[in-house]
Amino acid sequence: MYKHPWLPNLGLVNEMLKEIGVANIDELFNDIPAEIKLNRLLNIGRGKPLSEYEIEEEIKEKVKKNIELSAPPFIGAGVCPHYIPSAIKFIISRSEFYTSYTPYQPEISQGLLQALFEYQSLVAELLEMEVVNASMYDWGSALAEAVLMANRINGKKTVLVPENSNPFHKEVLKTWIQGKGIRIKEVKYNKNTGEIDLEDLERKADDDITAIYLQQPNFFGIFESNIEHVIDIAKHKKALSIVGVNPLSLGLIKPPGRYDVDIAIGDGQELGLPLNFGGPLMGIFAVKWDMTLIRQMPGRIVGITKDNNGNMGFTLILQTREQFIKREKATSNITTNEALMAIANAIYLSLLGKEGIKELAEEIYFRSHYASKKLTEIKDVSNAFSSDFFEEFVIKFPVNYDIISRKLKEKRLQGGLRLSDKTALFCVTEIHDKKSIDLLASTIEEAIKNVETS
Amino acid sequence: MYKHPWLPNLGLVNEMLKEIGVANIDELFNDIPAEIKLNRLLNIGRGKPLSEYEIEEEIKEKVKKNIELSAPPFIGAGVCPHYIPSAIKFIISRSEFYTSYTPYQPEISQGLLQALFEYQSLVAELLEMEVVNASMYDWGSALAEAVLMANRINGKKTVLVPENSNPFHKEVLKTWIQGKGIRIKEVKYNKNTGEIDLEDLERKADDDITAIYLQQPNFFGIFESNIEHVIDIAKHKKALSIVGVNPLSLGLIKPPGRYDVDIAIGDGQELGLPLNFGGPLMGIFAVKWDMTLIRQMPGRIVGITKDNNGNMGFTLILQTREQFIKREKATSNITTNEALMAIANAIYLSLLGKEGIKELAEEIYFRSHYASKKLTEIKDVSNAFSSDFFEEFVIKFPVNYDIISRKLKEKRLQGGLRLSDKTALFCVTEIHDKKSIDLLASTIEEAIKNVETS
Amino acid sequence: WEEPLIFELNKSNSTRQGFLINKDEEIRNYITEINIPKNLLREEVPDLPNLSELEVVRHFVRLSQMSFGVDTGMMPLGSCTMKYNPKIEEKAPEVVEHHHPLEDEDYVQGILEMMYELQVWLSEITGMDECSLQVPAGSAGEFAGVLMIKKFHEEHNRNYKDLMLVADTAHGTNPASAAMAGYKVIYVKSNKEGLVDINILKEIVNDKTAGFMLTNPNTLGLFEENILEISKIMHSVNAVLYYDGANLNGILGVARPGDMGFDIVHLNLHKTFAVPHGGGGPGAGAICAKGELTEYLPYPLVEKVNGKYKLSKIPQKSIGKIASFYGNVGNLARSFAYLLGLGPQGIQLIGKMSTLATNYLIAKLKDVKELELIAENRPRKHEVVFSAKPLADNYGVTANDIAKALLDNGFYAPTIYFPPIIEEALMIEPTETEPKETLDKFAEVLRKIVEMAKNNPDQILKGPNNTSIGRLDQAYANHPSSITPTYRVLKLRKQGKITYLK
Amino acid sequence: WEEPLIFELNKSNSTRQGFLINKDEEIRNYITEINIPKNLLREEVPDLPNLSELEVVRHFVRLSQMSFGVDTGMMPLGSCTMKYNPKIEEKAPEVVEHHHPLEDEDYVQGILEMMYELQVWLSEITGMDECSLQVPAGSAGEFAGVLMIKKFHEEHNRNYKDLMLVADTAHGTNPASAAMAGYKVIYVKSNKEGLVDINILKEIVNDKTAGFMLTNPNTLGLFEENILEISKIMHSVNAVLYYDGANLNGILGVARPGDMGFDIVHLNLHKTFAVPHGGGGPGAGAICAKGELTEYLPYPLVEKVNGKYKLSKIPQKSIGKIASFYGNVGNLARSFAYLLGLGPQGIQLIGKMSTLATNYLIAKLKDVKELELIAENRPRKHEVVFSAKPLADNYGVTANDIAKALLDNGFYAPTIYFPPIIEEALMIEPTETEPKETLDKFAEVLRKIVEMAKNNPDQILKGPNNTSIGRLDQAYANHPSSITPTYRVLKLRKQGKITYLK
Repeated sequence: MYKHPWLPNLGLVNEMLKEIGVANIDELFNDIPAEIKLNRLLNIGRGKPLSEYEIEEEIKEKVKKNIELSAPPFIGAGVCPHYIPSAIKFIISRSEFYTSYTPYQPEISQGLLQALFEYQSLVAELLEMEVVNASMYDWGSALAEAVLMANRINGKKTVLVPENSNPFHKEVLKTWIQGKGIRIKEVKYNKNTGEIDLEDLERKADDDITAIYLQQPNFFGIFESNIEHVIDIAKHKKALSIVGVNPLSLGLIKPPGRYDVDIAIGDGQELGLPLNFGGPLMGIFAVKWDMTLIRQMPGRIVGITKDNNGNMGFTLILQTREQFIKREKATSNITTNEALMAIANAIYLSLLGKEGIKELAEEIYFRSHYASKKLTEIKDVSNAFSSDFFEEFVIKFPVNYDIISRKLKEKRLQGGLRLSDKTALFCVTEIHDKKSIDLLASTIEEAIKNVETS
Repeated sequence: MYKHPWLPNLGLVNEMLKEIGVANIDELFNDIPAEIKLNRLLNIGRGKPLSEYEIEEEIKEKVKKNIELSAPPFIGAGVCPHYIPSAIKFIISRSEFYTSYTPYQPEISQGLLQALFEYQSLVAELLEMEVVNASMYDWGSALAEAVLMANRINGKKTVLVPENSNPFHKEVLKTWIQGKGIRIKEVKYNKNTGEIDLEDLERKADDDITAIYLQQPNFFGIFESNIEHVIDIAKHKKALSIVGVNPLSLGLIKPPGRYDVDIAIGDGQELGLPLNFGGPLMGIFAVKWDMTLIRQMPGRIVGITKDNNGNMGFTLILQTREQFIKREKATSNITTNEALMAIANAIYLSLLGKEGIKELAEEIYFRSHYASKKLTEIKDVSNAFSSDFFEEFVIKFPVNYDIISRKLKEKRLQGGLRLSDKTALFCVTEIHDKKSIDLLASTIEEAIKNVETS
Repeated sequence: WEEPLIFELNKSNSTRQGFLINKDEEIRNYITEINIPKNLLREEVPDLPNLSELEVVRHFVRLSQMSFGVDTGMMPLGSCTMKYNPKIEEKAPEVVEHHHPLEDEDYVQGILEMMYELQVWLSEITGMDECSLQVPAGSAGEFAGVLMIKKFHEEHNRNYKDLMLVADTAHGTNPASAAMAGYKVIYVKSNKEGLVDINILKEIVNDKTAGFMLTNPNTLGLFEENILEISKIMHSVNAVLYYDGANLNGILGVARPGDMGFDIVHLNLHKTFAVPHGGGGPGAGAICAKGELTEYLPYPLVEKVNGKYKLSKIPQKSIGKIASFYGNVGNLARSFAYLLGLGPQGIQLIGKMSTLATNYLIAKLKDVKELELIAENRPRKHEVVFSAKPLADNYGVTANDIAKALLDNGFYAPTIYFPPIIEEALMIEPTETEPKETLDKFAEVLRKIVEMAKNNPDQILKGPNNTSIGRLDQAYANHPSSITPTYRVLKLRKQGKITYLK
Repeated sequence: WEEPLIFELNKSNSTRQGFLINKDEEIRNYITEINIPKNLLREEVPDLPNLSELEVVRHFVRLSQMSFGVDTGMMPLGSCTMKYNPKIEEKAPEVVEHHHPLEDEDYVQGILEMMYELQVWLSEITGMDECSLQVPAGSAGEFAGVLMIKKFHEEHNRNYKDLMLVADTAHGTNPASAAMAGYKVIYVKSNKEGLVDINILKEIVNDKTAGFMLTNPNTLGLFEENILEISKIMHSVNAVLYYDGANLNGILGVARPGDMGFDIVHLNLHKTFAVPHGGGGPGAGAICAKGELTEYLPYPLVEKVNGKYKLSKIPQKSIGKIASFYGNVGNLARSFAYLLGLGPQGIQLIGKMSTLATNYLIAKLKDVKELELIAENRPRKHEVVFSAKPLADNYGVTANDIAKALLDNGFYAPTIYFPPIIEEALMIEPTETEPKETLDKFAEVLRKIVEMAKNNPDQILKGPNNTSIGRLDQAYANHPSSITPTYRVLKLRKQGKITYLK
């Protein structure tokens, strides 16, 4: 091969070898023992370098093998479809952001650093917490890092996790804490309201708990109305309080900072990111103004500083916590994070503004309640829980949900997440229009009727 | 309406009015007679300002009302589908190019000026002509401006245009020259070869001809093999020679500069632009190194200069020809042109390089000949002309072409341009794969058989 | 910094290519030869650069960084309406991108519906009966309009009408367009208030008058308040009143050319309707007409026939086609999205808010005596023209110098030396999309520059200093011995193959 | 220039909003109330800025202009593999963008097929049996790998194995990951040649050794030529040999970790497989294993069952899930496109051409005595580490100063002070995508900087001068009295509501 668009020096090999003073490229690999040299082509791709045109055809083919739904998916479980303003993709596609890397050299990366500082600051306002890092991978890993952090601080080994928190996050938590021997103790929830069972929580909150986790709204979309109580228990037991939040819900409800929680986590996916089949997502991680918490916080943080002329500037701060200085004593191993997604979040929040976030949260509230109402107007269909909810909600059906799923598939609809034989968790946002919701409801009604009449 | 994303000052009206010293905005319109004030809402759009989400839905709806073809269209007539490298859209979407305007202030627009200078220079190499302007609207208007220019130079009133040149361009020419009273005299072509009829040309080339136009390859995709002769006639008659070229064909064939033509024109659409339903296109306009021609050339030109420190820089040159200085004595009224498309052309040619343009032209040659061969292998189907061709070619069918069109429509294919009851002009490029071409041929064969058996 | 010419990047002259050609081996086995006559073959490959994808991308990204657009800062270019271009517009070209202009109409109903709706909306906005979207830019629209006037008179056997009136404040394109259509141009002088002088007009107008090309508000930003009388005067001699839409932004939603008596209107969609200007283009336009004149519009227009959209409407006496196909449809799509986003309530605010911005800027600068205003008590619409003559006369600092000083302060410059009736003109159009904060900053910077011009003129005369290059030599650029319009000329000159341009 | 904080743009504090919320009136008529318990409602709206779309776009465009990426210039950051990211990759996320991770598998066969192919290709490339794409970045891959090692030993009742060996040249993430999994970390010293000291290794290794985390070529760019012996040593005590894929680029297509005896491999797709680094992320990763260890991979993997792709493969003893769903699929798509573009012939050239570039750069600098090389006769692979100790000792110009001087010359800086075993380290990775011309320029600039350091050190110590800001004060940034991680802290401090951080 004598030319390839991504390999500019193929025609200069001899010239470069001459400068080096060797006869061929293989000589540069003389230190690799012969028995482990490959000496054959790798069996990858399509047998030859594809032209851009052919790559695009392959991509189109993959797109075609997917099925385009007739309405946005009615499934959430922490990752929900939203409208993404065009300005976001436009900005994060700018080369200077997109093809840059962690701003190790702050003087040449002031724009990137400022953008990340603004992300931290915007989320801080949303949460009413003082310190936010410049991202974790996702909500799941943010939860895991929060628990590992609690363990670093108080050395205790049990974390209380409610059964009504997101099971996908719990799976991640379980994986991440296994090395440190931390145990998860699950806390029951009230089967009527869907909220956490405070009695069970109190019962399980012994002296070995390192942290108590609570999700607001919880996995069922239900608002937890006793957060103060939970935080009190944590304080009483000298455990850290960790609250997971849906950031968009904060347009309506009280932010974690108002409850004096130690650590707030969440996912920035709902702040301007596409679904991406589950990744990249965007882990939010915040702590309150407390040195112990800040010093033990994982991840990168940008702060304000001054240059040698006294001008305000930005730089990475608290780097002594990080692996490239502290190695095995670091607060976390995270280096590559989700910085570009953090910038996307910053743009989204800037576009929304004070009023926009409230309007959007209201719109989601209205639409999800409309959908819930339409579904529960169907005979024998009901809400699984009595407490109020946001965006996501659990519906109970008179027939097996698999039957409903099959029917929805005929119409190229994606229904909610199956939770049990007869319950499913639905997600409805501002991009589900009345027509789509009505179609969902009528299709489900039809599926149920079919069972009854057959 | 108290807020809109594109109107930042809606909340500041009173404050701003106060500074001005008037009570309300209407006062600023006191000079408009009451009887011509509108005093009602305009009936446009959807009755209210749409959110971005709703605009996008409207766009999607329009996309859906179009029909996606099962293969790229086999129709050309001067606008042909090609693969567009991703880097092009990426670069021309950069705000600094995209939202800028004619570089009236060269010091702050050096990048834009250099990009346009490079466009001029790259096309100059392709054409082997010395001077290229920074774009006309399209081939049609470039042809018109070339004829108007000839008329300005020699004052004569007849232009010779071959019947085998693009009729769409001719329509534009006809419109543009009507004000100046210039007449078009059409020159016949040889019905066997498809090339221009030299005898007819000589016959018609009287002393009143201002210019002779020739298209290479011509509208039928046929190579004209006697360009020298045509140029000679023009010189002999003291008329200007104008040659229209398909820029991609110049990867294979001799450029107009080698024939010493006065003006070369063409369309940059085939150099990296989408079909765009016919616009924006990109008019190429070049002249040889001759002061009379350059001084009478329409459009903007960027040239090299120096700054006050002797550094090389770029600026608009020869502006004294332009309307904003010369008003009614300007060489043309053109101001807004197709600058961004010119940059796209520059990127395309830079990516292709010396070898790439040859390889691409060859690939197009091979594929169009393959398609021609597959079609003429069908019983009673033949090439309309005997001379060799590039990209486009005329096929003669034994049945009415409408019947074939209807059949192609069943398969969501777009066939060639109907030229007469039984002939059509097809276009085949590097993005028509063998499968699509074979499908075209088999569908046409089927259509013909259906007629024969019915 | 400085970026080499693209021809000079590959110093090692090695084989590189920025994208691979997809070659079909099967087809190449089938068609094995190229049969082009030998004498037609290209002998030398074109001298294009050989570059990897990285080199091309990096080169143009760097060039872009040496440019300035609305997304980087305010561009107060008068009469250019450099408003913000909403990013959602960039989704709109998806409607048209992959469709060929000659496709079967059944394949492109979405495009045609969009064009149809736009035709209707633009007619409503201008108060005209019909709009054609044929014209790829403003001056092409003017040209089409003038050709319509010409043909209109010809059809009525008024070939003796060979004079086109143009206001002396008009854009240079107006006389240029009129001349291209074969008209003799007569300039109509403005009065002291910067408006068409009705008395002069009455004197000039006669049977030979074919039409009057006017923009209203005019290029001073002033509304021609006698427009109804002007219209009457023109129509009394069967002349056509032509509206140059370049300045429509300042009255959008407030008043319509059709209601003022105009017969033909052209629109610059890249100005008024937010199509990005693309470094000089592509733009998009429309040409609209009222009454009988609609029969002369360039074809084809979209019409709705039995629920289907067709490109079949060809006005009876159409002047023909202005563009090879149907105008810059890709950009029409952007304006379509823009208008959807405005809606009836939004569009009526464009004229108001842009006019508010202009007058606010004037108010912020009213005590700067060195920036003179004609008819200073009249409200402006979309733009304002200051004269910097006092600075030029007293301190030697010209409008051009002020422009360069603005570049040094993070702003693009206004249009300068236009319209020609104002000496040392600074023509400023803020548009409705610039936040008040930016207008304040602009006024403050302009004030600072005026002060500096008085106290330290030398510093301004040396500018710009913050740009990627210093002030450029226009004489060198245009001199027959040094003029260099392409790299080819540079090479040939070095090789001694071409010399002085003659 | 300087751009205000986004909170300080709307100085007039007026109502603005960057995009409108689409409100469904019908639904709002149907659901009229919000029934959230009062005590839960937010009392004060969050203090977000109110801005128009223009202000937000312009702000971030300006910020971007104060940043530096591969598209603007060479980024020789050692061990970061800042190669060019082909633009075609940006089409690839279309495959995944609009799909929810929990959609019915029948809806996402295209995505799953792509993931499946990538699993297979990455196994082939690394010489491993199976790859999981779960891990969103490199360090998450390491962590997963270490957890696999831990569980592997637990399943074999080797809980006593609590020591993890890490080379002293290893990335800081290796010990951090090992510690997160609960291991005690033992550093393995390098010998004078910059390679793992086999004798020391033999002494250290014992029954408690759980594994050895190694990168090969190591962070000095040197290939561990005794890798087969190292592998034998580790396997003799049932320890696992772990491959850190951060440095794979230099041997890609030339040799495979699997063939060297490694049991587990993690890959950084954003390094080796051209996913853009996005200002710090998102990246993408893979974690691969051989033989029995494949049973411990994080789930789920994609498998093909009766011609249908399913996310159903859960390795028997899987450590669990690392990410909430399936890793950064959007970026996997980019690597998929990249690998298609390389093909078998292209990928084998990556290791060769990147190694060629490194050694070429060394050759161009070999006579610069102030840049010292360990084991100078050994060829480097993907990167090279120079020591600027002579400059620091003799002229007071440190690696950090040289880094800043490079910024002033249009280049990003190398990784500095890493690996820690090299004093005043400059770790340079040119990658295969930088044209020779750029390498020449880089060598020339570095040479010039060294000369300047000797002749005029003060000028370098004052740098950088061409960047948007001067050298930054790290002490101020981190001091408990001035540390400011958010705008909220700035405000609260001004209001006296928070003080010294304790």
